[in-house]
Amino acid sequence: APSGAIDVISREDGSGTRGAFVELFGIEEEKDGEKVDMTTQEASITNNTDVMLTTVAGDENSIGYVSLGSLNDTVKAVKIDGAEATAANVADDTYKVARPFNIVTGDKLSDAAQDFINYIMSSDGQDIIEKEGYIKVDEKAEAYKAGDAKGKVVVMGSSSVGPVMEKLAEAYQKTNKNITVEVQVSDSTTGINSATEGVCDIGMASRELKDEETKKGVKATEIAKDGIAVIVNNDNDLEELSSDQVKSIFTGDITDWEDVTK
Amino acid sequence: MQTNVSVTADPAAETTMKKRNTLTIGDQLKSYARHPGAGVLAFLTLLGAVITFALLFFLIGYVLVKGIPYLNASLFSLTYTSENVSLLPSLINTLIMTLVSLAIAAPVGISAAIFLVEYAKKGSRFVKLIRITAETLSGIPSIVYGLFGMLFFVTALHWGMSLLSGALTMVIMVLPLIMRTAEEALKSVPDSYREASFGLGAGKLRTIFTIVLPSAVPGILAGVILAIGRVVGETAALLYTSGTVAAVPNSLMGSGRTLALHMYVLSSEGLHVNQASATAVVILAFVLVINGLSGLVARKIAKG
Amino acid sequence: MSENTKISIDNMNLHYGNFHALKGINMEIPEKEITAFIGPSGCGKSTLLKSLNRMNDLVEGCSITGKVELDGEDIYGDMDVNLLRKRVGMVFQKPNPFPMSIYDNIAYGPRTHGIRSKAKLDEIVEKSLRDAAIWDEVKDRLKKSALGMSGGQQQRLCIARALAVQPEVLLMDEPTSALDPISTSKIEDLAVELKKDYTIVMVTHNMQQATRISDKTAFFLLGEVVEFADTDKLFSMPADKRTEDYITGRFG
Amino acid sequence: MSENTKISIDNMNLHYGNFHALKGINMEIPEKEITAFIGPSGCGKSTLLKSLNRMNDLVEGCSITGKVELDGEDIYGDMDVNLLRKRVGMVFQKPNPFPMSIYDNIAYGPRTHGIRSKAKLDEIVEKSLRDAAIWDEVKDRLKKSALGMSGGQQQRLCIARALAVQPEVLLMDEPTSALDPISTSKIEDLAVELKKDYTIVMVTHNMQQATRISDKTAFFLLGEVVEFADTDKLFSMPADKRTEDYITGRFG
Amino acid sequence: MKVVFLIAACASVLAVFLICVFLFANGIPAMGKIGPLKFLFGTEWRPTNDKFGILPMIVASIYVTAGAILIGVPIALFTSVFMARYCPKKIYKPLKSGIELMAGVPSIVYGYFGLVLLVPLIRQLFGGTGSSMLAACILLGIMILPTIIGVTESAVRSVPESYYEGSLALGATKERSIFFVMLPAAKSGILAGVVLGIGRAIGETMAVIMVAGNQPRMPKGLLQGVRTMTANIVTEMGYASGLHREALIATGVVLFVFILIINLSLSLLNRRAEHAN
Ligand SMILES: Nc1ncnc2c1ncn2[C@@H]1O[C@H](COP(=O)(O)OP(=O)(O)OP(=O)(O)O)[C@@H](O)[C@H]1O
Ligand SMILES: Nc1ncnc2c1ncn2[C@@H]1O[C@H](COP(=O)(O)OP(=O)(O)OP(=O)(O)O)[C@@H](O)[C@H]1O
Ligand SMILES: [Mg+2]
Ligand SMILES: [Mg+2]
Ligand SMILES: O=P([O-])([O-])[O-]
Repeated sequence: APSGAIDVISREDGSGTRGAFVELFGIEEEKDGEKVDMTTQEASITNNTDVMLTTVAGDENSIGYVSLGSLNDTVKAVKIDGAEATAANVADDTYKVARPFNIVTGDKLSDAAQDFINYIMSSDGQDIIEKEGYIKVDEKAEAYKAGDAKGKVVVMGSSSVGPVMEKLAEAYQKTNKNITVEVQVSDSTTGINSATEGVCDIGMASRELKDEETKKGVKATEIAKDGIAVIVNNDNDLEELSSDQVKSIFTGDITDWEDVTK
Repeated sequence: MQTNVSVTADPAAETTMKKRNTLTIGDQLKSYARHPGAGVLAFLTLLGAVITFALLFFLIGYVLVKGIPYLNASLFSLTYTSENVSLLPSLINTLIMTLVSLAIAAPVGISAAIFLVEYAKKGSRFVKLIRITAETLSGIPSIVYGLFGMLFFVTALHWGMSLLSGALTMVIMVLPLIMRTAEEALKSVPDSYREASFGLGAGKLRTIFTIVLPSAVPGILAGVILAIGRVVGETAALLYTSGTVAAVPNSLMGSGRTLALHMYVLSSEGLHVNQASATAVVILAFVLVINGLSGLVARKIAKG
Repeated sequence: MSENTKISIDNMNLHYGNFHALKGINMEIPEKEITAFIGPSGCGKSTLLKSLNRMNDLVEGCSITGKVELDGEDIYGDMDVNLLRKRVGMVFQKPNPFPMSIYDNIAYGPRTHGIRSKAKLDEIVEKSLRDAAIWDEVKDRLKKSALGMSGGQQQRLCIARALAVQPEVLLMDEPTSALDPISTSKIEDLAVELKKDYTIVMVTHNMQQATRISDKTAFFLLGEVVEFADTDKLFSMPADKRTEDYITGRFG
Repeated sequence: MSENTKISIDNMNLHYGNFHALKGINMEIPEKEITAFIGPSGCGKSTLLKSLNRMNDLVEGCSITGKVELDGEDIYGDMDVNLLRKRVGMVFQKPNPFPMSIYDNIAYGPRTHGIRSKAKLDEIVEKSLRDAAIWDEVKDRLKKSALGMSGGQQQRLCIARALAVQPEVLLMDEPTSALDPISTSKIEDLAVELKKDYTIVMVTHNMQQATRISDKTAFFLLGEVVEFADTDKLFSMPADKRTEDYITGRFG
Repeated sequence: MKVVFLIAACASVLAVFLICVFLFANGIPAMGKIGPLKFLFGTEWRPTNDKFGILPMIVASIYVTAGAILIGVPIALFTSVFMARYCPKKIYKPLKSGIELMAGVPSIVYGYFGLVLLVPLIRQLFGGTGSSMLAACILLGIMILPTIIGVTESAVRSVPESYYEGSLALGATKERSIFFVMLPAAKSGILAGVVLGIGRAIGETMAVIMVAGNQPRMPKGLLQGVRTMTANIVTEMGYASGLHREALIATGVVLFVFILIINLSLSLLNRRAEHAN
């Protein structure tokens, strides 16, 4: 087992990944009726999955978390309460750490955009989502039937949703040659705002919408679920953590690996 | 001691004689031993240069070692797919972005510098205002440019995420850089050149364009090259203005990602890190080529 | 104003900021003659010379009152300043060739005034360089940079450059101060030659030079013109005690 | 080498790249006298002068063969070049004051050579400025920038600056070419005064000046020393036809 | 034509004006809502709990920029002296294009360079995570090199050679002539370079966030992580909404005011130096 201080790496405040992680491990406390994120102030913060991976891959003492879709063998995902972080385990609820991928639409949706959404929610679309390592939201969807819409669909937003959206768009444009789909990747908030302001047809968000956002007349539709893996360095011989341990580490109650292994 | 000197030098003796006025390294070291202060300064100068170029060497080495193994033909496919993650469209977009933003920023920046140096009264309020605003602009972080560009060009002007929105954002960003360096370059042109030209009856404009500007080209070019560097390397500001579509748009009003953005998008989710490293190599090569070309252009201009 | 006056200066005052550099200057510079300005260092010779083609306009904080007329026209009035400077050419105290080839240095003026023809330019360049007594030294390296020449060569190049626009008046600020006697006497001969067609005003620290070539001489002291008279008269029978002291070296 | 030789030049050749600028120069410059270099423009006067304190080392492609000795020591040998230049000071053709205050311009040299005491520096500054005949003009603005002065004033400042390090030899490249007669004669007087303690080598285009103050004169032509002799003799009975032609102005 | 030049000169004023309007319109109300004092001097930044104190970020930005200047300026100054006065002709061209290339390397490449080489190095030498203020200072110090070198070198080059010769002729060494005559003569150009460098350092984001650790608490030491104002904006802008987003833009306002202050004081300094002449 490693020894020494634990280097906690977390995502930025408000990040969908962090939101889900904090909620599911109970790293938040109720205070005056509001939920307070209790992540330790000592945690290094990054807003970039690759930086998270590179840092954990380089630092033996570190621990962090990434989207299941981005997990690779430069780091090691630990089991949580005995469950391995796999898409199957998320789908059947044995692995509980997951968050939604949403698309955001305004009230005036073009036919083309509607057609693309139909595709995403069809069995064809859902299969692609599964193939890319994310979790379907609709097991019993029907196959896609092409409509007669034409034109361009602009999809904008979350960089976490981006890669799978790109796959969806490519497959869709093969079946429906009349429509071009443009995927703009930035971040969830930009996606939501752009959809609100009509800069794009479909926004992408890797978090739930805030009330003040839905008030402006957009609605979110969940198209997939994304598991979140807790990762440590490959040289760390730790295989498993309990959710309480994860919570203690991320709230700063445990600061040394020695205290984890005993 | 009335020496009327004979002048004929023996050419043979001459050729065999050693050139006397070159300092060998030994002489130099001896001189530094006599003047330790000078020796220290010389050492620091050399040390500074060694550090800079060692860093450069490591940086380039790092990029090449990480990137070259992953350079392959599919990275240069005509169109981008999520399989080949081709960088060719981004490369072309980068070229367009650089050209468009410089085509606007360079004339504006140089003209502004001309105004400040050749027309404005030295030390006038207006000059100070412009200088301070320019310096302020140069200190604004690129993310703020990005947000501004998004709210102003993309949303308020309804240009959407487009190369034009991105390019204009870049113009604002590099303008102070070009202005400041051009101003310095113009100031360093000796006044005697201007006097001579005016004395021949040349007007202000002619003096500026035929005498002052050509003498200032190297300095101005340094600024332009820095500006190119910033445009090519920019991500934060372009993410929100030019967008990240991985294709060459039909017009400036379409969205497209530059190489740096391409690299950013590829790496951010940790999915195509190797291709991102390869992209870094291409960016370096791109910058090298652009710098080389602008050097050529400058020489052309300086010559006439 | 007498018949043959080219430039007439009427109660002219010049300040650099608060410094009163020229005080109540009155002078009539005759056409097609050589007028010399002499006087100790800092007395304002260069300053007055520069006012004659408005080169002082470039100096910040420089203010001028009074009148300067060229052929009866007020040069600080409506006149186009570039045309004025074409008509009133100038050679400076410090040689200031442009950082271009020797050829381009000379051709710059003519080009400025619209001459484009290669043949014509070639002709002007050769003639100007010959007139400035430097043609033989540079004819084989016309395309080389002018900055690689010796001080004396550079100054003669500048004279050639001024001649190339064929001015009516030629202002020279100690034009031979960087030259050896041979080039100097060539330039002096040239000046005498040129005065057939041109009006020449020359600042010089060399009284012999003034005596040798000038028709009229003005003696300056502390921003004033102490005496302005025919050169012969000024040097033989100075009207003012200060002039006498100065020219006999009993001064300072 | 005669007893009182300060600088001895022995078969010295200098090339700028392929251009043979100085050809087989032999010369013995006597101590505590004034030696003048005369000759037409471009003949190599400045070049030889600069070789005496190794300022030509800076020119790329300049190569020197032969020997130059200062007090019998080879200056192109082991000698520390900075010390050489302290001992052999220089005043240039174009005035080149530093962009600092007048005071700092003068104090720069002494400070370079280790003088820190304010009182001592004040003294040196005043003395040097007085010696260069410019003290009265600048004493009230010692803290002002030296760049605001007139050409003549600048040159005298540069002379003062050179004097401030108390050199043994003073090289002057047409030091008075930008000066009026009064300052010139002051400088000439000063030179005569200084030769009690210093060796002076001076390039001049002014033969009168050479006659007035120099003890020996060297006449240069096309990179060669045509004649080097006592000034009286050289101007009264030149041994070489070319010298005669030159000094009588029958030349070129 | 003068008018054309004038209009061009006004372009930057216009741009600053527009940016001001946008920044202030979005940022000032947020400051009001949070309370200006709480915002500027609060030491806690917990957006999910509506705590928006940016003092830690302000302090971090100052530290990191100062560190970068301390590291970068001397190296850059010496390098530009080397380039202008020492560099052998033969290797000048490649070195020069090397520096230009350095200016063209995108920040994220610097970021990865720092993340992969610098951070582990610091971790091994000094312990800790390596993602630290020190890493940020060094990385920024490197990144501002080409900017400063470019401007300073041309400033040094534009000093008339006659100054150099005049100094040598007084028996000063090459080094004394360069450092005590030429550099002072190039002062305004050098200062311009440093200001550009400060601008680049304080405004840099993409690289800093990869190596600085980004903890939003008061800086604790060279080897501990810090979050600069720019990092604060960039990291959280992506997900922020509502007041959180406005607070980030308000951070931009503070940054902007900062840069104004730096520029004003530097131009004051410059003017004083000019007066002294
Ligand atoms: N641009 C300027 N600003 C302020 N004062 C100046 C300026 N130019 C010259 N002066 C001052 O005006 C006076 C006259 O200068 P000017 O150059 O006309 O003298 P000069 O007679 O030509 O002297 P010299 O023979 O040394 O060239 C001097 O005292 C000088 O210091
Ligand atoms: N740096 C240099 N590179 C090449 N040639 C040079 C250089 N300096 C001088 N020359 C040439 O060497 C010759 C002698 O120049 P030098 O300056 O010594 O002449 P000079 O006798 O001082 O003339 P002047 O009276 O005009 O100052 C000239 O032909 C000149 O063109
Ligand atoms: Mg004058
Ligand atoms: Mg000479
Ligand atoms: O981190 P994002 O999913 O908002 O790009």
